[in-house]
Amino acid sequence: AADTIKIGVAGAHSGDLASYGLPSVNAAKLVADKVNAEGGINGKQIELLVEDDVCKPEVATNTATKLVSSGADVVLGHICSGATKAAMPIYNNAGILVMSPSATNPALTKSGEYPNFFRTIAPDDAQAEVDVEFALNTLGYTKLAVIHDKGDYGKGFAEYAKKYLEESGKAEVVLFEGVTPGAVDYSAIVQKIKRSDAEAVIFGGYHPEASKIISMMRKKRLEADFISDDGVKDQTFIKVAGEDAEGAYASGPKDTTDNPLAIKAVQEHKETFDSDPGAFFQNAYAAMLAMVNAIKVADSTELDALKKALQTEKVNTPVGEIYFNEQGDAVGVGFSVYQVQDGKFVEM
Amino acid sequence: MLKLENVQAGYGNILAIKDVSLEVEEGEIVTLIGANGAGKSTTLMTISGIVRCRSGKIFLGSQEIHSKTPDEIVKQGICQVPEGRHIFPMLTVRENLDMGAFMRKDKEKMREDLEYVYSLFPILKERRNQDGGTLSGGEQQMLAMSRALMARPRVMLLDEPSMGLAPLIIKKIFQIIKKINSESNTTIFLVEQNANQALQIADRGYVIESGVITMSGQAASLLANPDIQKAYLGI
Amino acid sequence: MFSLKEIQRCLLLSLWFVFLTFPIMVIKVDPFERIVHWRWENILYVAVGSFFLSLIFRMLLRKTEGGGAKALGAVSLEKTALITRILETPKYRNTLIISVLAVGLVFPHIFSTYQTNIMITALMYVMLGLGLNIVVGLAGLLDLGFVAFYAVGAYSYALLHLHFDIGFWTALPIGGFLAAIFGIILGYPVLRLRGDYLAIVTLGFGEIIRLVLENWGEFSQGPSGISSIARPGFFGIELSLNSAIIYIYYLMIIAIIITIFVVNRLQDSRLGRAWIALREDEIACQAMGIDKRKTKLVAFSLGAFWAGIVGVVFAAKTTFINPASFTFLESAIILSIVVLGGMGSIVGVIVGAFILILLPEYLRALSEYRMLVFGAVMVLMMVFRPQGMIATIRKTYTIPKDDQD
Amino acid sequence: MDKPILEVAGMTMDFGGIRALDTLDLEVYSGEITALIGPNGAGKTTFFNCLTGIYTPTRGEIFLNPPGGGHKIDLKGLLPNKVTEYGLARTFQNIRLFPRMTVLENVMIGRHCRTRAFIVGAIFRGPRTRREEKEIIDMSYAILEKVGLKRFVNEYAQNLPYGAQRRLEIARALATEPSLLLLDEPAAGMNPQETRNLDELIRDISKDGLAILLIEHDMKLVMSLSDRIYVVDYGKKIAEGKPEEIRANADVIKAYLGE
Amino acid sequence: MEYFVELLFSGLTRGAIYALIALGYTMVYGIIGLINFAHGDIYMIGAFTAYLVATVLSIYGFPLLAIIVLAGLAAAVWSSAYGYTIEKVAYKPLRQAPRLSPLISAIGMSIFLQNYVLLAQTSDFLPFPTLIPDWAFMEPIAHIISSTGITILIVTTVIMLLLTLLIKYTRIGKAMRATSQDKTMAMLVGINVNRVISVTFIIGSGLAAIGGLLIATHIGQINFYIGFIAGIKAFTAAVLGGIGSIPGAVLGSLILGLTEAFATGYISSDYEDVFAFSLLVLILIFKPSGILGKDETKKV
Ligand SMILES: Nc1ncnc2c1ncn2[C@@H]1O[C@H](COP(=O)(O)OP(=O)(O)OP(=O)(O)O)[C@@H](O)[C@H]1O
Ligand SMILES: Nc1ncnc2c1ncn2[C@@H]1O[C@H](COP(=O)(O)OP(=O)(O)OP(=O)(O)O)[C@@H](O)[C@H]1O
Ligand SMILES: [Mg+2]
Ligand SMILES: [Mg+2]
Repeated sequence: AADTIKIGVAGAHSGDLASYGLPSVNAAKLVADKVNAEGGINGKQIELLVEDDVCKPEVATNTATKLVSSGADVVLGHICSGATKAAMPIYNNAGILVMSPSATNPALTKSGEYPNFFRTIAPDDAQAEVDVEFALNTLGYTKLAVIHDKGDYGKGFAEYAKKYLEESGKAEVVLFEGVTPGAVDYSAIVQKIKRSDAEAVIFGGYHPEASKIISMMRKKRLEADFISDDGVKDQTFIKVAGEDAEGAYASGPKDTTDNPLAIKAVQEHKETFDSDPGAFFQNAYAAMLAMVNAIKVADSTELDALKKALQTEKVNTPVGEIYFNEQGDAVGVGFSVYQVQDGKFVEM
Repeated sequence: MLKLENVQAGYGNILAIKDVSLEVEEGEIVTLIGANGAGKSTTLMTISGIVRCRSGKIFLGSQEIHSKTPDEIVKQGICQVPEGRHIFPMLTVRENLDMGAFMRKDKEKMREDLEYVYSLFPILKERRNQDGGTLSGGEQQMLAMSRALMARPRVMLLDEPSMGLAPLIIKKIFQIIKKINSESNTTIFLVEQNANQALQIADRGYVIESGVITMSGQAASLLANPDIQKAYLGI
Repeated sequence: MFSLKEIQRCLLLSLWFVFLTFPIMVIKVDPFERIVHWRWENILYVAVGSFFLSLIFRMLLRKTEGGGAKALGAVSLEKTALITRILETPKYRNTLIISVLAVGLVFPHIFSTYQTNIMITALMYVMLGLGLNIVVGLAGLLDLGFVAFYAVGAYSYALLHLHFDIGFWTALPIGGFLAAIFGIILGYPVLRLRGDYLAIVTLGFGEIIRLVLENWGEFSQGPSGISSIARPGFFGIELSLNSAIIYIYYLMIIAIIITIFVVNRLQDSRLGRAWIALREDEIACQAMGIDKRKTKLVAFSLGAFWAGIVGVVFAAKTTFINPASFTFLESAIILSIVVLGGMGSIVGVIVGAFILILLPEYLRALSEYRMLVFGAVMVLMMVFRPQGMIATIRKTYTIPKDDQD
Repeated sequence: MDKPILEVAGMTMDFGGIRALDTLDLEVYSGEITALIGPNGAGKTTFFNCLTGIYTPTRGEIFLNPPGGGHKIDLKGLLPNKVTEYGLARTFQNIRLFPRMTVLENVMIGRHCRTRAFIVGAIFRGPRTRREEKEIIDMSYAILEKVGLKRFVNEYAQNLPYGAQRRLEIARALATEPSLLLLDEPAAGMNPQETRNLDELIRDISKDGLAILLIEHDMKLVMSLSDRIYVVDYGKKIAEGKPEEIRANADVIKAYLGE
Repeated sequence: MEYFVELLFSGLTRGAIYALIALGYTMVYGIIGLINFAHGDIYMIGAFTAYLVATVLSIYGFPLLAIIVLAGLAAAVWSSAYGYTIEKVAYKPLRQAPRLSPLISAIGMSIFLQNYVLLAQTSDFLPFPTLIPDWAFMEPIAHIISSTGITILIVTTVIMLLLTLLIKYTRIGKAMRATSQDKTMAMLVGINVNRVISVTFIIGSGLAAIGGLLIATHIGQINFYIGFIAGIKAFTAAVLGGIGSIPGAVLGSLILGLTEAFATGYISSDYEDVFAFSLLVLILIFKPSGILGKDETKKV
C-alpha cells in the first residue's frame, strides 16, 4: 500500500511462551502510535499486523506467508530462533526486512543465509562471552557447572559458555547438563551439581527453571553462585525465587535505568497498559525505532535501501545508540552483568 | 404383581418388542416362550430398566416402574438372571455371590443363604476363591442362578437358566425354581428355550413372536396345544 | 419449546457454574504488591453465559439422544446421516468427488499464498490421519506416538540433505521406509500388549524419539534444529517461493489421491478384513487362522510408512525443522483427526483433518480465545457425534434377489 | 477301519491347583461324528482349547493325520492360527463372532487362511486377486445358504438372534475348509425346533466326509447324531462307546444323565 | 554413599509426587477404562485454587495453620467439583460411544482447561507460598530431603493405604469394582452406576487437589501448564504399576521417580526421560499388564 507503512509483528502471543512474545506487541503499539501522532513516516501512517506463531516452526511459516500476503513492508519478530529460521526464507523471497528483539541464535546473522535479518539483541555467543568473562575475571572462579533447559535458546547459550570456558584455559567445566523444563523436582540435578564441587553454576534458559533450580540449590544448602542470561534477567525471576534469588547474577542489555529513552519507554508502557513491561520489551522498542528511522532515511521500504540505512545511520534507542553491522547484529548495544540485591537487579 | 401394558422397546432404530402386554400374579410361575430373536430377553431387560421402555406401562404391584432406573427397580425387589450369565470375571465366586446380596443389610440371613446356595451347588463352594471369569460355562450358569438367589427377590426374572447345563443340573434348576416359589413365595417370570420343562413347572405361559404376544393361557393348555407342540416343544 | 422444569434446571446449572468458576474467574491476586482484585462482574458473565449455553446444550442433546440402547451397544446398517447417504449412492458420490477435486485444483489460483500454505498443512494432516487410520481405525491399535514416525521421516530428509545433499525425491521413499522400519522395530516386541498398554508404550516411544533428537546434538543439531532444507526439485528448475508452494500443493493433492486409492483398496481386501476382525476379537481371529502378530505388524508399519512420507514433505515445506514440532500434542491431534472424523472412514478423516487444522488458523480472528474455543469444539463434537463426523461405510454385498428363505 | 484323523494321548491340563484334564486319550475318525460329554466343569471346553492351541497342555500328545495322506502332524504347542491352517476349526461355547462386521464378512474371514492376497495384491488388485476375492465371496455365500442364514447376509453379526449367531459360528468355521470340526455346545440356547434343524445341518456337513467332534448337553441331539461318545468327569474319561452303550452305562447315568 | 542416599530420596520425593497424581488416574481408568487426560489439568486447577485462597488469606493475615487447612479444603472441594462436572459434561454422554471417543473428549477438555486458566488468570509463573515451613528438627538432613518432601512421602503412603481399604472392603469400593467389570450386571444387582462413577471422579479429583497443593508448595511456583507435563508422567507411572491397581500406581510412580533420579545422578539428566520411558517399554514387554496389574481373566 502506498499511503501506509505496514509493519508485521510476529511471535508467540498464545501458549506457554506467550509471556516472551506479548511485550514486543506492546512495544510496537507504543512506537507506532507515537510516530503516527507525529504525522507518520514521511507522511505515511504506520499500520501494525499482529500475528501469532506459538514459537512453532510450521506455524511460523503460515504466519510469515500471511504477513507477506497481507502486504507487510517490514516485520518485527519472530521471538524464537527456530520459528524465525523457518520464516526467514519466506520474507527473504518477498524482500522484506525482518528485525527480531529476541532471536539469539548466532547462525541467524553469522551464517549469511539470512541477508534480510537484523536483531537488537546480542547473539548467544556474545552473551555467553560476557557471562564467562565475568565469571572468570571478575569473580575468578575456576570450577563451573553449565546447566541449560534443553531449549533452543538455553542450550545454544550454554554450549557457547562451555566453549569459551574451555578455550580460556583458566577454568574447567565440571558439569554440563540439560534439565527437563517443567519437571516436578530438581533435587537430583542439584545434588549432582553439589557433588561436582562447582563454585558457580552458569545457567542457560528462562526464569521459571532458573528460579526452581536456585531455590532447590538453597534448599539443599548449596551456596554456589548462580550466573545466567537475559532470559532470566526478568522481575518475575526475583519475585518467584524471592529470598533465594539474592546474589544471583544475570546478563542483559546495558543498564537502561539512566538511559532517558529507556526511562521514557517504560513510562509510556506504564501509562498505556498500567503494568511493568515484560521480557524483551526494550529490545523490541529499539527495533521499532531502528526500522522506522531506516524507512524514514531511505524513504522507501525497499530492502537494500533499508539495509544501507541501518548499517550507516546511528539511532538512539533504549538499548543505546546503535547501528547494524554487515551481518545484521546491532553494534553499540552495551551488555553488562547484573546482580540481584535486595529484590533488584543492580548493574555490576 | 408384575404387569406390562403395550410395552415397546428396542435398540437404536430396531424395535425388538412392539406390543407386549402380560401379567404375573404374586406367587405365580409364568413362562415366556418364543423363537430366537422373538424378544424374550429384551422383554426382561425392559422390565429391569436396562433397555428403555419407549411406550406403554410397567407396574410392580400398584406403582409404575418403567421410568425408574435399574437400581431403583432392583430395590423394589425385582431381580434377574440375565442371558449370557454376566459373571463379574475378576471377582471370585464368593465375591460374585456377595454382589448378588448387594442390596441386603441382614448379615446373618445372608450367611445362611450363602450356605444354602453352597449346599445346592457344591462345586461353587469348592471353587469359592476362583475368579468367576475362569469358571466353565455351566459353573458360571450355576453361579448366576445362585447370585440371584442371594438377593432374595420378590420377583425373579430368569433368562434361560438351563442354558449350557448338564441334564442332571437342569433337573435340579427346575426343582430349585419350584422350591423357592413354593417356600419363600417368590414370583417367577421364566424365559426358556426348553419350553417343555418350563411349561411343566409353570402355572401359566405366554408366547411371543417377533416382538408381539400372540398367545397366552394355562401351562397345561399350552402344552396340549398342537401349534405350540409343533413350534416350540419339538414334538 | 422449553418446559418450566428445564428452565429451572438450567438456572440451577448456571448457579453451579458460578460456584465452580468462582476462585479462578473472580479472585485475582497480585502476590508481589499483595493486592486482591475481586472481579465480581465475572460472576454475571458466567451466570448468563452458562445459562444460555446449557439451554442450547439440552436442546442439542435432546436431538442426539433419540432413544438408544442404555446398556447394550446397538448398531444397525440403516442408521445413516445425510452425508453418509450421499456417499453411499454412487451418483451423488461421484458428483461430490468431482466438485471437490475441481475446487482443489483451482484453489491456489483463487486464494492467497497464505490460504494455499495452510491448505498444504491441512492436506499433510489428512495424509497423517489416513496413515494412522490404518493403525487405529482399521486394526484397532491405539497409537499415541504416531508423531515419532513423522519425525523419523522429517529428520531423515533433513539429515540426508545436510550431510549428503540428497534431494527430495530420493529422500521421499527413504524416509518412508526408514519410518516403516522403525515401526517394525517398535511393533515387534510391543504389539502383544493390550489396548491402552500399547497406547502408553507408543506414547513413550514417541517421547523417546523426540528427546533423543533434542539431546543428541552431534546427530541432530539438537533444539536449534536443521535449517535451509531444500524444497522439492522441479526437474532441476529453481522455483520462486510462491510457485514452489503451489507446486508442493499439487504434489500433496496427488499424494492424497494416491493415499485414498491405496487405503480404499486395502480396506476391502483380505488384509483389511483381517485388520477389522483383529480389532473385534483377537482370539476368534486366531481361531480363524489369522496370524495375529504379522497382521498387526503390517498395519503398524504401513501407518508408519505414511507418516514417514509426510515427514519428508513437512521438512521440505518448512525448510527448517526442530524437535519442537514433534511433541505428544501432535500425536494427540492426529489421533483426534481420526476419531473425530469417524474411525475407519476415509471421508471422515479428511473432514476431521480440515476441521482440526484449519480451525485454529481461522480462529486467529479470536486471537487469545483461539485455543479455548478449539478445546471446547473438540469436546462438543465428540459429545454430539460420538461415532465421529462420518460413520464408516462397510462394504455391503448384493445378493441374487430370487432366494428368500 | 482306517487310522484316526486325530489322536490324543494322555492329555493333561492343570490350572494352578485345579486339574482340568487328567491323562485323557481320544481318537476321532473321518466321516464320523464323535461326541464329548460330561458334567459341567468336566474339562470339555478346556480340551478344545488345548487342541486348538489356545492353551498348551501340561502333558500329552496331539497328532493329526492329514486326510489326504502324508505323515502325521504334531499339533502340540502350535499357535492357534497354525492349527487352523492344518485343518482344525472350532466354534466357541460363549459366542465369539466379530460383532460389528456383517454376517457375510464374518464368514469371509474364515477364508483368510486359505487365501493369499497381501499388500501388493490388495493395492493393485490383479486378476489373481480379483479371482480370489470372487471365490471368497461365492464360497462364503454358499456356506451361508447351507446353514440357512442367507437373509442376514448384510446384517451386523451382533444384531442376530442368539440361535442364528450359533449357526454363524459354524458357518465361519466351515469356511476354513476344516478336516476336523470342533463344535462346543452348538445347540445351547436353541429351542427344540431349531435344534432339529441343527441336527440336520450337522448331518449333512458330516456327509461331506469331514470329522466332527461335538460337545453338547442336549442328549436327544447327541444320541441321535453321534457314532461314538466319550464321557469325561473331573477331566478323566469314564466311558467310551456307542450311544446305546453310553445310555446304559451306570457310571454315566450316575455322574451325568440321571434317571 | 551419601550421594546415593541423596539421590534415593530425590527419587522417592519425585515418585511420591507422581503418585499423588497417578492415584487419581488409576481410579478413573479402573472404573470407566478412560485415559483421563484432563486429570493433570484438574490437578493444576487444584494448585491454582490453593494458590488463590492461600495468597488471599495470607494477605488478610490469617495464621499459617488456618491457611493450610482452608487452602487444602478449598482445593479439594473445587477440584472435586471440576472432576464431577467434567465427567457429566464430557464423558457421561459418551458411555455407549466407541472406546476412543471419550479419550478425544478428554484431550479437548485438557486443552480447554489450560486456556481457561491462562485467560482467567495469567500465562506468567506465579510464586506459590511456602505452606510447609522447614522444621527445625529436619535441619540435620535438610540437604537430603526437605520437610515438604517428607510430608509428600507420608501423605502419599497414607492415601494409598486408605484407598486400598476403601476399594477392598467398603460397600462403595465393592460397587466400584463391580461397575468396572460389567456395568449392565452392576445395575442388575442394584448398583447406581452413575453415582458410583461420579464418586470415583470426585475422589480422584480430590486427591489431585491435595497433590496440587503439596507439589506446588514443593516447586514454589505454578502456571497453567504444569498439569499437562506432570499428567503424562503420572499416567506413565500408573500404567507401569498396572493401571487400575492402587498400590500399583504408587509402586510405578516410585520406580519411575527413582529411575529418573539415578539416571540423572549417575548418567545424565539429558536422558532422564529417555530412561524413564525405556524402562516402561521394557517392563511392559516382560509384564504386559504392569507390575501389579491383573490380566483380565476372560475364559475362552
Ligand atoms: N444389542 C442389540 N442391538 C441390536 N439389536 C438387538 C440387540 N440385542 C437383540 N437385538 C435384536 O432384538 C431382537 C430380539 O432379541 P432378543 O435377544 O430379545 O431375542 P430372544 O427372544 O431373547 O432370542 P434368544 O432366544 O436368542 O435369546 C432380535 O431380532 C435381535 O436381533
Ligand atoms: N483359566 C482357568 N483357571 C482356573 N480354572 C479353570 C480355568 N479354565 C477352566 N478352569 C476350570 O477347569 C474346569 C474345566 O472347565 P471347562 O470349561 O473345560 O468345563 P466344561 O467341560 O467345558 O464345562 P461346561 O460343560 O460347563 O462348559 C472347570 O472346573 C473350570 O473351573
Ligand atoms: Mg434371549
Ligand atoms: Mg464348556
